[in-house]
Amino acid sequence: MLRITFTKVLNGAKLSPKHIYVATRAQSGEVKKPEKVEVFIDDKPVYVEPGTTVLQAAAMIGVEIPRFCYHERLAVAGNCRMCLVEVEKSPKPVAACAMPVMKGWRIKTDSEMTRKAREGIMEFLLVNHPLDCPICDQGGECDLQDQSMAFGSDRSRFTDIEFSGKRAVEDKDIGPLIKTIMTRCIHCTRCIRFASEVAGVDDLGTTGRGNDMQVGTYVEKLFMSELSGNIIDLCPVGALTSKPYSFTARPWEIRKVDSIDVLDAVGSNIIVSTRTGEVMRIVPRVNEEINEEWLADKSRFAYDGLKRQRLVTPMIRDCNGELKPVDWEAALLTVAKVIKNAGSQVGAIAGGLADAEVLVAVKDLLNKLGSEALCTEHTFPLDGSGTDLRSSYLLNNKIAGVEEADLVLLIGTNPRLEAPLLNSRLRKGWIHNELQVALIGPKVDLRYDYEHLGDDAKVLKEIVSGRHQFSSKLKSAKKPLIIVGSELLERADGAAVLSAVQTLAANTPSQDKDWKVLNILHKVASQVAAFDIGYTPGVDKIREGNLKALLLIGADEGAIDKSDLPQDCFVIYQGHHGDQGASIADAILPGAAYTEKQATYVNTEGRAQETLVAVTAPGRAREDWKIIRALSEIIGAKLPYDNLNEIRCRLEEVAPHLTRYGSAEEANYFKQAEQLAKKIKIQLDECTPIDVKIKELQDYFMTDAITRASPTMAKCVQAVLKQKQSKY
Amino acid sequence: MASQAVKRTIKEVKPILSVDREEARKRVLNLYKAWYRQLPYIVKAYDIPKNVEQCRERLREEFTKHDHFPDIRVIDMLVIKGQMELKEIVNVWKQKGHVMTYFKDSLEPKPKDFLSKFLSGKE
Amino acid sequence: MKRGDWYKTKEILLKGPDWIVNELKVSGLRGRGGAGFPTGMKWSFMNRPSDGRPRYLVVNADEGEPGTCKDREIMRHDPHKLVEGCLIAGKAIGAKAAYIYIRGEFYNEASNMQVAIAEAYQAGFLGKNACGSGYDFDVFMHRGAGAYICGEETALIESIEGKQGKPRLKPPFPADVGVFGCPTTVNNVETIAVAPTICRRGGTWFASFGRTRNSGTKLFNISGHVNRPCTVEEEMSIPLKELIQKHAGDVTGGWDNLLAIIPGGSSTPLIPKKVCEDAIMDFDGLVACQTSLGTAAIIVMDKSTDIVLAIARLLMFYKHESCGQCTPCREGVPWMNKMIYRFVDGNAKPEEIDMLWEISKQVEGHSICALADGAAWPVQGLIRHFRPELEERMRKFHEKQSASC
Amino acid sequence: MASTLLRTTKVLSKYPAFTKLGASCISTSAVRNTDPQIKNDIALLKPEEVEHKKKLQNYITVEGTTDISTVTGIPEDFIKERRVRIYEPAKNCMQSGTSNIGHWELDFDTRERWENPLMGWCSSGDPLSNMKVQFATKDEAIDYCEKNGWQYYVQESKLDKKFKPKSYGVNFSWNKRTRVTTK
Repeated sequence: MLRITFTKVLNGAKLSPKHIYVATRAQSGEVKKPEKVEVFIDDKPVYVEPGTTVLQAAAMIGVEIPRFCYHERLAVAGNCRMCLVEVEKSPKPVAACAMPVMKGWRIKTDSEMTRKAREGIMEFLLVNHPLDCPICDQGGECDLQDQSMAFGSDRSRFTDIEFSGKRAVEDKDIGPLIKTIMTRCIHCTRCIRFASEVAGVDDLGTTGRGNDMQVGTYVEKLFMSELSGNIIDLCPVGALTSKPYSFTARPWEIRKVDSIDVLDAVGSNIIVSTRTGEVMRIVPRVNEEINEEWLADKSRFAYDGLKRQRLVTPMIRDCNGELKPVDWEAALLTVAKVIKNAGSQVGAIAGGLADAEVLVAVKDLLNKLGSEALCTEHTFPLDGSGTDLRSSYLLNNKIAGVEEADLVLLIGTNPRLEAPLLNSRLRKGWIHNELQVALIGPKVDLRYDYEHLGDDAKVLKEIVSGRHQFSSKLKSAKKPLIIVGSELLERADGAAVLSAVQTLAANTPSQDKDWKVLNILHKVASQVAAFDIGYTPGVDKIREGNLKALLLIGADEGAIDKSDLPQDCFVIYQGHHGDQGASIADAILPGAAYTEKQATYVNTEGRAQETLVAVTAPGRAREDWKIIRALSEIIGAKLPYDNLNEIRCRLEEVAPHLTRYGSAEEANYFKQAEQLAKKIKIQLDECTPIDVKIKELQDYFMTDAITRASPTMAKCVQAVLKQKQSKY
Repeated sequence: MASQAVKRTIKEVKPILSVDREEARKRVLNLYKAWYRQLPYIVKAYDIPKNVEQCRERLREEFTKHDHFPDIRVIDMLVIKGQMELKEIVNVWKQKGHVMTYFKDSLEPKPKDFLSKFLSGKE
Repeated sequence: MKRGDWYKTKEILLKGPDWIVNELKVSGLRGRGGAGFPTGMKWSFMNRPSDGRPRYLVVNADEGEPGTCKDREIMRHDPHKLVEGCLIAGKAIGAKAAYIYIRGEFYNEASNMQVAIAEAYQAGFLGKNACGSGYDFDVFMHRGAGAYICGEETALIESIEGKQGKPRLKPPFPADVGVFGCPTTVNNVETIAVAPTICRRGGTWFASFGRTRNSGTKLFNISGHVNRPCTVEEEMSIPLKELIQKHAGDVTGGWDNLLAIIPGGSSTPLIPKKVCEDAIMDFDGLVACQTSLGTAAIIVMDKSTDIVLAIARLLMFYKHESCGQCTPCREGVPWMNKMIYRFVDGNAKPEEIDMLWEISKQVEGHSICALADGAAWPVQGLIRHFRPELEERMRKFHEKQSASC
Repeated sequence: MASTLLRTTKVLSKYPAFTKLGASCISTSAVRNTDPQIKNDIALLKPEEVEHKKKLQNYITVEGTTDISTVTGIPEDFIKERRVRIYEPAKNCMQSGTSNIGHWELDFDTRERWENPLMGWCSSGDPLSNMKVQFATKDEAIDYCEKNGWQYYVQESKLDKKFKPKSYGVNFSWNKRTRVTTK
């Protein structure tokens, strides 16, 4: 603590080292680009690109100008007037957020005039803001509180409170996720801009004028967006707060743990807020390369599923066919006996939420026992390049790269609901970069305009052969992207589809040498890691294998049934939720959910990231890889790792990129993949239309064991269905 | 963990007590002697179930455990701490139990291997 | 036609935009909408080379300022002057079309305008090859929906685009990004209507009226406590007293019965009688009196007026018409309104007068558009000139209250 | 700490305390031109002790990395096998202030917490759970961990954003999709 104060004092109180770094970078850049203009902020010179706003220029040298309406990821509105600053020789203060700097301007961010203006605005904002901070959920992380402390007047002179009181506004009902207390609204319009720009749902707006202006949906309706939770973060006051989180915790009493979201394959960075061993809420954490500052609703609100339907103790099915709780020793001994007897006739299926550590542990164990029946629940074509070459199952061009594209062809995917944050990137490109989008697959609502090429596999074939009208567009594009949904590749003719798109991608030229046209979008978090480690996609091996023991690692999607297995096959379920997998199991080993373990996940772009322990696993549940490790010792095939470091070393041995956290490993064998693809024998099935499972918003909320256990998600589905019936 | 490789560097630092190794050595020996001489009185004063010989053995063990430090300042700090410890014991500011914590035999051993840690829920 | 409209319009058009702009510059015409920006200069901003975007002329006929009714006269009785003005101004700035944004309440005026436009089209003055000059020009009417704020140029642009009439920040100025994102000039009706005459008679002729920098003629609306409320066209820089006595038949009950005058529409600060004596009605003359010419709508108040209530009513108007976009105006004006209504009764403490002054200063100049300024100035004028009156009322109120207790 | 050091110095010096005044003391008092003030701690020292004291003001050289893990007094159980994370905290997405970011932090992994049955507060058996230390740079944090002999890993920061000038004008653009339609 002392250390940071000291450095801050040294650097002139406001300048943290990061800011200095930026400033020096801006100055060194100036040498190369002479067109930069020089302005002075509080008499400190700064060189900026022309068109930079005053606020941005000030940020470069670490001077923060207060703001309410301005948000760096939204359009400039300039209506809160909090950012007024004095510019020398200008009679009026100017709004820093919207005013581009002019050469030689001398901006004063702490002059008498500036301070007076801020104080005035603060006073006006507080005139009609209720003094309910003690019961307000935003209290403690409220911009209005912070800024009134820093810039407001030290006393109130609102004498009219004795005569007429404050404005009161009726609360709106905009769904089960967002609680509105509209009296607190300061009309910054951030939520409106978010809805129309990022979410693409023009539902929010203002009605009325003057003091009677209200923010809301024009008619009473649900805010139908998969990104709706972000307006809670954006709201600088407590007007929009989280409904599930309301009145449960305060920001100063929660602990924040940085982690990774695993409910889709994007791998959004999150902060898990906990108190007394309970997850209180999940908010996004900035990662410019993945989720920017946003988070999808499922990831944000499904946390209450972590407290329900949990498996908290090992269980064994007794002679009556009922699952009975036992202790770990008994459970491990029983399971070990079964596996030992099974010998090499043991298989494993990895579900969508399995982490890389448990995947590698299970693989090592089964390999030691002489079995190769390691499968993933979600399938992927094995023919052609299959999963041998990383480039054929990754979102090769990275999530952030989507923004730069000028033409995107989506095949058999609904990115809006399969990967909402990828879709928000697409929309960003569509808005700011004139991105054109085309889609093969069912006509779904992506919240931006796209060319619908049909839902036929025939269309794909035509495009590949260059006969389709779209082919010329694809050829002439500077930075084309093809994004293929993993679901499409799960079809029987998936290999043919993959080979078709591989050929197409290879024939599509791009101007940038490092640009990668082919991209696969996965739906579950574990898939890429499983392929990297060497799991076989699909459960065919299990069906054929005549197994005596089957280990389900969180496999809950019903890919396999009791009827697919031999009569005497002993099913062991290891996972955290009592879902489909647990119901067919003969033994249950309770594992930890993603907030309860330090584990590695690889997202769809091949980026390894790790979750951290936010709370400890409930009951007798243990971290997954440790269960396997303990089991292995009892079986007598002891795995050679005892702690996290050691298993991470093992991961590194298997695939070095799995421990290079944060960075996405490039995959570059496109040529080879394409050549392999040519050897494919399966024909493209032109009769079956290309389909996606998740078409509409109500399908989005409940897709895995955690979300199915979440009451909030159930409410969302209900609300969406109800909204569908409404006439608005 | 590659970044955790040991870097060989020579630094200029402020000294704590000693200005060179020889002086630090002297201080350590002084401390050792002081402890050594006090041990019979300690055994008597606290009435611990150990004899002087056992205590001396333990003392020696404690000192040799820390015999490898290259940094004079660390040695100095250990000497200071040792001195404080000695003073607390000699002045009977501690109680019998405190003294006995030097001998770990009353402690229940914690599980060491993976499986027992797993089953006991410690891991 | 009888009134000299459309006379030699073709010749004017053929002289080219540079000539027109130059004439306007010579004439020294300043915008008649209230701010008084030199029109010639405004038009010359549009002279930059085109970047592919069309340009537009927007005529601001959303005359909502209380006390002002000059544009209405023009549109009601002389719509062709405006239509012709549109054509000439359009030529000067190279516009593709003109939008006349007319106030929703002006139903008859809108009808008249529409007829005039239709007539002009039929006569070949507008449309393709307007007046035979080879210049294509269209004029469209757009009726507002009754919001005062839409008289602000950027709000007006928003309104034409079909959005809520909420002012934009400047920059970008309309000359760069205006209606539909294209370069636009927004002018008042009177400014446009006077342009053909200037072009016909020459800028120097127009400049011969009035003082330098305040040249030309102007429509003055005189309303309130005068014997003959009227709208007259007069030379600029006419003394206020002369204007009222000559055209409006003096203040009711004689000049000595005068209490105060609001010289330029409701948004300008009032001036008491002693200042009125030698006020000169032009831009600079009124600035010297700490007020401004505005739209030259003179509101005369005699001694029977409850001056505080009058200003309070004005504030009520601004409170009602504030668009609610930016904070100072949305929150500050209703607050001032609440306070001043208490001042009407005297239910306040004398310190609150200073507070009101300060609040009005915080509102002024901190908002996106000038509406907040317009709301702050009347209050400032009141406090500046009638502070004793306010204090007296408070004293009486508290006396009465303590007596009743 | 300072007083402890002084005391220890005295304990260690076995010499009786009779010495002359230190040279430096005389000179300062002479300048002041008042009664000579005698500083006890220096006045009673022997010349070689004065010499030692002077040396202590200077620097000594030490080789290799500093390892203070033995002197911090943290029980081994609490740090063995624990990993320290060094990271750059991101801006709180709920707030727009930036004063509390722009530094590096370290913290330990989370261990079990439970609700205190008496008061309902959060309890923990881990004294290091509140150890959140801030550093100006990543290297400082790494040095600190090395000095303490902790196992650490660095979580790379992904906070650098490509700079793009903001423009208010694009809201009204005539041919771009940035045009704002809702208010």
